[in-house]
Amino acid sequence: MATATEPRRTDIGPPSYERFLPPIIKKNYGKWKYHEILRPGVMVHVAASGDRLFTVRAASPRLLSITRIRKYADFADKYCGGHLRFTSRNNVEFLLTEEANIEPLIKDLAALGHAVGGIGNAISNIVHTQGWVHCHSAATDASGVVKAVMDDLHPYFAERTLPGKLRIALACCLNMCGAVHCSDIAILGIHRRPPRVQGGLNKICEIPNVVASCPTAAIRPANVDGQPTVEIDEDNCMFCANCFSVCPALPMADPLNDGLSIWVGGKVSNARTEPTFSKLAIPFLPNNPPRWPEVVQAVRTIVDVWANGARRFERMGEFIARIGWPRFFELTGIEFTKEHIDDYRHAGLTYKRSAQIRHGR
Amino acid sequence: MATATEPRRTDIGPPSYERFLPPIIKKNYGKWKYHEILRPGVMVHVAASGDRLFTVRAASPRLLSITRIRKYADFADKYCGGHLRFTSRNNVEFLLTEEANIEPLIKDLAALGHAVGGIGNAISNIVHTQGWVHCHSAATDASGVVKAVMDDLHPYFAERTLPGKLRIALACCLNMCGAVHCSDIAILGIHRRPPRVQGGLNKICEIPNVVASCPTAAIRPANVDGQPTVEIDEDNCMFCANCFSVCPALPMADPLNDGLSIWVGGKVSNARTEPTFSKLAIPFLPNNPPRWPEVVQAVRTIVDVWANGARRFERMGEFIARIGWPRFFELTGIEFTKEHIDDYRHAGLTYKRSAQIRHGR
Amino acid sequence: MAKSGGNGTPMLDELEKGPWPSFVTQIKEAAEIKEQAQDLLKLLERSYHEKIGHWKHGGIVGVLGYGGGVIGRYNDLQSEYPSIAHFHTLRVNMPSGWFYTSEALRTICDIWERHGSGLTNMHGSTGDIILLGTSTDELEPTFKELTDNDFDLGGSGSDLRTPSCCVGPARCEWACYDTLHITNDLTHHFQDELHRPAFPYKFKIKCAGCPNDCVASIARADMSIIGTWRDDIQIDQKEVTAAAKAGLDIQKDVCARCPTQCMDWDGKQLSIDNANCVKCMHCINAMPRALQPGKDRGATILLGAKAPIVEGALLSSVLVPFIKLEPPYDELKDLIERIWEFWGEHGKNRERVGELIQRVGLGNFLEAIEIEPVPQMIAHPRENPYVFYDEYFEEGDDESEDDQ
Amino acid sequence: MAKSGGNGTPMLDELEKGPWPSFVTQIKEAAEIKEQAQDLLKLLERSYHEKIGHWKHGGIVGVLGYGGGVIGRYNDLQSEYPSIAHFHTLRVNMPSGWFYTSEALRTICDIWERHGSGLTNMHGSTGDIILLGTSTDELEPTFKELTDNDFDLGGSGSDLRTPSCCVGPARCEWACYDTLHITNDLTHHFQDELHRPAFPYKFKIKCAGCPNDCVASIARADMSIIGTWRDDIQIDQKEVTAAAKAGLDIQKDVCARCPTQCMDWDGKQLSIDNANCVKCMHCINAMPRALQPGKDRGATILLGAKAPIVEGALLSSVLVPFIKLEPPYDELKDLIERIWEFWGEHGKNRERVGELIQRVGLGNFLEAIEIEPVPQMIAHPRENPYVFYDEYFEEGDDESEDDQ
Ligand code: SRM
Ligand code: SRM
Ligand code: SRM
Ligand code: SRM
Ligand code: SF4
Ligand code: SF4
Ligand code: SF4
Ligand code: SF4
Ligand code: SF4
Ligand code: SF4
Ligand code: SF4
Ligand code: SF4
Repeated sequence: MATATEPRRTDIGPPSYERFLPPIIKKNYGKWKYHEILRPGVMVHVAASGDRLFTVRAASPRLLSITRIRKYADFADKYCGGHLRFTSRNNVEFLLTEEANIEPLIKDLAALGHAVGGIGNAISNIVHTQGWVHCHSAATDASGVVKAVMDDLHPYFAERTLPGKLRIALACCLNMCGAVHCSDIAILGIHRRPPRVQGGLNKICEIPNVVASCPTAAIRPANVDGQPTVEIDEDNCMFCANCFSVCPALPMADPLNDGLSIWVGGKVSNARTEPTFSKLAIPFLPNNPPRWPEVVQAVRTIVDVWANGARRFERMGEFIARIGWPRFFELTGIEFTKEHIDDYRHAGLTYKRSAQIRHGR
Repeated sequence: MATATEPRRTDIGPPSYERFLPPIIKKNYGKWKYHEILRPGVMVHVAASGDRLFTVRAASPRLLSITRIRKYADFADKYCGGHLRFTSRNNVEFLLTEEANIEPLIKDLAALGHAVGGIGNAISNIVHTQGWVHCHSAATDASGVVKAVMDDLHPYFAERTLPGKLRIALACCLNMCGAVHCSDIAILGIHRRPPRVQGGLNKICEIPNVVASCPTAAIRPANVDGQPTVEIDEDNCMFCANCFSVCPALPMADPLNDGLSIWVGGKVSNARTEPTFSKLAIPFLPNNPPRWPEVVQAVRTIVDVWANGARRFERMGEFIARIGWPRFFELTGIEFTKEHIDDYRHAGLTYKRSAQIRHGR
Repeated sequence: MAKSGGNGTPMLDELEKGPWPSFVTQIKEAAEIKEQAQDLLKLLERSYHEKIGHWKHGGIVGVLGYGGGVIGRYNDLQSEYPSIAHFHTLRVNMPSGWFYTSEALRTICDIWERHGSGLTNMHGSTGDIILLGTSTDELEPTFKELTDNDFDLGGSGSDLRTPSCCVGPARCEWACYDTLHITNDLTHHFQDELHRPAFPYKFKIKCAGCPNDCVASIARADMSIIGTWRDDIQIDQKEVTAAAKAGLDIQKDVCARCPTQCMDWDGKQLSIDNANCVKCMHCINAMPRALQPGKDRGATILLGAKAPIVEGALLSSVLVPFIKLEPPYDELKDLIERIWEFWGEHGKNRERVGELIQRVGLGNFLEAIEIEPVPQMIAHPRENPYVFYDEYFEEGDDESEDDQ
Repeated sequence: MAKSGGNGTPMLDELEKGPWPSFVTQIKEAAEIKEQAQDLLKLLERSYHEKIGHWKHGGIVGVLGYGGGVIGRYNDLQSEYPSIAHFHTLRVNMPSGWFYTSEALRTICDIWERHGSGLTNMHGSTGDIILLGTSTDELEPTFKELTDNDFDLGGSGSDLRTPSCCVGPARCEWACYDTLHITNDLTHHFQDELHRPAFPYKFKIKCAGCPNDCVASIARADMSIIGTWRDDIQIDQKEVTAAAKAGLDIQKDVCARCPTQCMDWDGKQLSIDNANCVKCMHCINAMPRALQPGKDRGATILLGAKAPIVEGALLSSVLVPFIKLEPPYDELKDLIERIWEFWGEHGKNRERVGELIQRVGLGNFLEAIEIEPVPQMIAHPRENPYVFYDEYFEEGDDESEDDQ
């Protein structure tokens, strides 16, 4: 333990990544020539020097116990000279120089319950958030839905090859910490009941701030039993929860009305088509723990329609652009409703402003 | 002359078009098979019956004296059994059944100063508006600018073949009666001085209406010398003239500040690409009657860049989409300025939201 | 009659030069016979020098019993240009498709020689015959003579404007419905709405026979009726080959330009995946002898276009993806009336129907006019998560019920 | 330590089944050694039954001298789940590129075993190491041990968030600049902004080595730094032929998918009109052995992405089309500071920089941060005619002057 006389260290920033790079990377840093996918979840990067770096990518639940992290460390010691990394989608990657170590590592991972996969034209891990595990704002759990969906999609991670990459993300509320707004498929927790004003609100929140927080002006100052508070014009609420972010005395979570929505066709990369937002596919599915069967089924249906219909390299949004939204709804069997039609700020720009329509069939 | 006892006829609607159709059209109505362009301004439509209808399209200034219309009528009698029509771009079309009449008709038209052309991949007449000839709202003249521009572009109407259609329109103020908002090239009269409040405004306009008419809330009720009136927050005025439409006591026309802007890349047809709005190319050019040389030159430059660079069937907007806006500005030599960047309602959607950029050259 | 032009109008005289027909020549021609045209010429020359117009809003002028059809104008220098002190314009319904006989044209000219400036626009931007400039006391006599000769006024103000259409089946092989008939029929059917402004703002209808949209309806009409078809494009393979031989690069200029890439050309045979064809017309335009629209024809109805004042310009968007259009067009008329009813009730003053839809939301608008939402109406579903749900469950509700 | 799981958590136990690694197993593993994890398991089971979370906002908790880096949480049933009455999260700066040695990982685990729940996220959505759940009085001791071992806290609240980056030159052949170095450098350089919230709202930086954007920077970072190049794509024609032989349909799958159609493949030779290449990466992605980005490399800087609250989500848009990125990155740092300065002065409370730009207009924003407007910044010029001109001429002004 530190003694009291020691000066307190602050503002030191993260440790330099250089301390953690394996020797083969230090040597070939910035000098990689190309890569190849050897099998699901395994790729090799070849350097100008001829050096070969093997990457084995393993699934991770992201929510990890220190016990499990220590296991990763053990594997890294055993096969990779103590080196490993995590990916931007929360998978763990073991960095090998010995091709012969690949098989045993995969076996060890399998024994621990970690499938290897997610590289190339596959479904990788679901970027997700806290849910009922830690967040006050959640309209659904995060880890549980992810587990249920990935159990079902597992072959697309570990075995089957797909037309292109398919990125799924989940956020447990409209704050979208899972940054679901640009995903091939997004699962988004939604509240559907206006905030309920708790007594004593004026003691924890500044009423003018609360009023100002509402983008639709649904919150008005009010006076109840002689106490200043606010009232909600429920017809004008679109459940954004911004008021709750500003003031915890306006909870929105509600077992009867919370649930999930499904979004499709977003992407981030600049490959071929420009980055684009996800679009609403299913406005509402119920919260049905522990396995959220409606969500699992919906995602599976959408994945399969794409997997069977898309051309090589075609992302979800590119596929839908080619076949048209009417056909997307037809193929997935999803009902098209009023909720699908935008009515927010730029709504008019989402209307079909041409006579270019696929008729008939 | 009508006598006073006659009942007054009202609500009779237009005379039926059927009264005016030439016999060959009546016979082949709805049974045309195909058409061919025989030479600039002349096409033939062939019916399933084998009948052939020749159309000779002549330029028109749109602003016509009855003397000239009577001349048209004479030509129609001489060559077309008394039949003719006008087009949606204000050209006049003579409808012939005798191929032999084409040449003499064209000669007669030429003698009268009417070039024949505008069919197919050509520049047709400029859709335009009233300007100083009749409108109270005009920031420029209409007919004069059109005449100057078309004198210059005349070969593109009557002789040269272009990659595709090129549609030019002019409107003399932001009301855009010339519907310039979807044109390959648009010329738009603009005011650049905020409205000047005239004395006695309260006697001809309802002040609350005037205040409400301003989209940027730049108009406030005021009191001057004991009279209710309005005042203008000039910094917030974007010169839309909506207040003037509502209240004539707020004139905007101003010789020092009125002028023209140039827009490009809009289209209406659904062919290939969807209909789209024109985009700002040149924010301001001066009013320089009688020949508006700056405008003529600007339009000519843009037309030539397109004519020399576009692929077959490629409209202006399609051409620019292919080469990119930076290259458009480079090729035309037009300076890119702050004014080109949208800052109105949906501005953010016009920003470049990808890393897809043509670098270098 | 006094002579015009010469040294009196040096700037305008400049505009008599050059190959394009000159409007100045037109005013001068009229000035030969009408004093108003002389004054107009002089006033316009003055505007050219001063770089400013000299017209004032005319307030409400018109003919008895009509609220629209005349644009009132006064010049602001009346003592100097007395013959055009008033200079009102009459908007006159054109015949559908702008077809005329020489006789009809001469009738109009004669009326306008007797009662107006002798100047016209053939035609106005909305499509009307524009009789350009006369005084208040000539309005009734002009109207009388027009109606005696079967012509009637068009719209102005907050009313239906004269519907217009492309040449359609009269001369075009691509017309998918009878644009002239429907335009004439609607214009006659809605006389009252055209002549007596009772809407929140103007309402325009334009009818294009196919997606080429030769009347720019999608940009310029509150209701855009655009012909289209549901079945397969008709292909004459021999003519395709002929077009290729004649120099058309079918792969590059046709197939590669198809917006959905649904065409295939193997050098001999052209095939089209019609299920993915969006009826854009490009391939048909490029090979008029080889391709034709299908046989199961009708139209797409789109709603809401307008110029930018003041929220920005709008294009029309799809309301009915496909409709068969046969006389008496009851379904369409009924639809139009439902739209007007909702707009009349909920539209604000000077709010076009397209703006109303933006304000209340297309979903709510559809509900109000009783049309089912279909995905053809949108470019894509919403990107934001802000759905206004009307109802929610309360504890104690029967959970097995759906949204109640 | 009490045993967890079994019949106590039937719903969660369901989620230990199936092939995907289970977070429930992770909580149970931690529950073997940490009481907090046991309580968490039970509380979560309860949430699964009740379909509602049980966490409350924690107010401001943190470590001395820092304003961010800790997310405060309390459960709303503290008496039933006392060990997680407080359950604050520490956000810890990860090493750039998420590289670790086993030793470093074990150090973190040991610290977290001593001071927290034994649960983590590797990693949070912003990229931090998330140490999930501890009580207020453990914050300082945890911090002390972290800094002793060269780890520091990340951001939360209205501050700079931990910058993150793709694996870049460490393992990727396409990296156009050193993503790891710059990320580490910026994180160190801006310690104060990271630890002491003084911005109007949060600010995120993400660095992607090429336009594939493997850190989703364009969607998730206020400043997105995306590698690119200016010269020609490097082609190895032999490898192109090899790719074709190996089954890649170069015409259909590569050329036809090029967004600007600037590629040409004649069956033997691949040629690229590099002037029209928009560096989308597709062709390079499809043929990693045959094609490489050019040699004149740098990055595009884009600004403004964020999640939807409350005006709708934003993507970043181009601010600097191309910049060379070499240490010490002074030009970039200077730019960042100019942006923060303007934002700090004009941003409203809880207004992200992207929203500020929307509000004041990109043109004005550029002027304020002293960057010249270039057409690369826009998808297209404005469609509406509403330009706010600042100045106008008055009579008597010298007309020969330009806008003064
Ligand atoms: C490891 C990782 C970067 C990191 O620093 O962690 C990474 C690594 C690679 N990416 Fe990525 N990408 C990684 C996240 C992403 C993301 C971000 C995300 O998913 O949130 C994207 C943007 C996704 C999107 O557009 O929505 C991304 C879009 C790409 C693309 C473009 C794919 C496309 O067609 O749109 C490529 C090119 C390709 O795969 O052909 C690519 C290619 C690659 C290559 C082949 C680059 C290389 O030569 O090494 C790397 C391994 C292949 C693979 O398939 O995983 N990477 N890649 C990330 C792995 C996440 C995971 O565990 O699955
Ligand atoms: C006569 C007229 C209709 C009328 O009722 O008056 C007409 C007639 C024809 N149009 Fe049109 N169009 C007419 C205005 C338009 C307009 C409206 C406008 O310009 O305001 C458009 C939409 C323009 C736009 O997109 O901005 C229009 C877009 C087309 C197109 C699509 C061109 C494209 O590639 O985008 C075609 C197809 C073609 O030319 O290949 C077409 C084709 C035709 C054809 C070939 C149709 C036919 O088979 O008869 C007709 C003659 C050819 C020609 O080149 O003029 N017509 N055409 C109009 C002549 C105006 C004029 O005097 O020049
Ligand atoms: C005569 C005509 C221009 C022409 O030279 O052809 C015209 C002339 C006027 N228009 Fe227009 N508009 C004319 C077609 C249009 C069009 C084009 C069209 O109909 O296809 C538009 C754009 C499409 C649309 O409707 O949005 C158009 C959009 C406007 C607007 C803007 C309306 C809006 O909602 O944005 C105004 C302003 C207003 O209504 O207050 C306007 C107002 C006017 C007024 C009445 C001026 C005013 O503020 O009172 C002009 C009278 C001029 C005069 O002195 O004669 N005019 N006006 C056109 C009608 C002739 C006809 O009946 O055939
Ligand atoms: C932990 C984390 C989710 C996760 O499970 O990974 C997270 C968790 C929270 N986010 Fe987030 N955000 C996290 C990444 C994001 C991201 C993604 C990203 O950074 O790439 C976004 C979307 C991108 C963006 O910044 O816009 C994101 C957008 C938000 C927002 C909406 C901000 C906006 O301007 O729209 C809020 C609401 C707010 O700031 O009040 C928010 C607020 C929150 C709060 C603090 C809840 C609150 O209202 O106070 C959450 C605390 C949860 C908890 O109990 O621990 N979080 N948040 C992520 C941070 C971990 C890390 O540091 O590595
Ligand atoms: S998405 Fe919402 S509920 Fe989920 S972690 Fe973020 S703020 Fe919390
Ligand atoms: S949830 Fe959003 S819309 Fe509803 S009251 Fe709160 S801030 Fe307003
Ligand atoms: S565009 Fe403006 S100035 Fe021109 S006619 Fe229309 S309203 Fe008058
Ligand atoms: S011109 Fe437009 S912006 Fe300016 S004061 Fe009038 S209404 Fe307002
Ligand atoms: S819109 Fe179509 S049908 Fe009408 S004239 Fe044009 S091409 Fe022919
Ligand atoms: S009409 Fe248009 S969409 Fe249909 S096949 Fe022809 S080019 Fe393609
Ligand atoms: S963003 Fe580009 S450089 Fe970075 S890992 Fe992905 S492909 Fe490689
Ligand atoms: S990088 Fe993209 S734009 Fe450039 S040539 Fe390759 S596919 Fe085309």
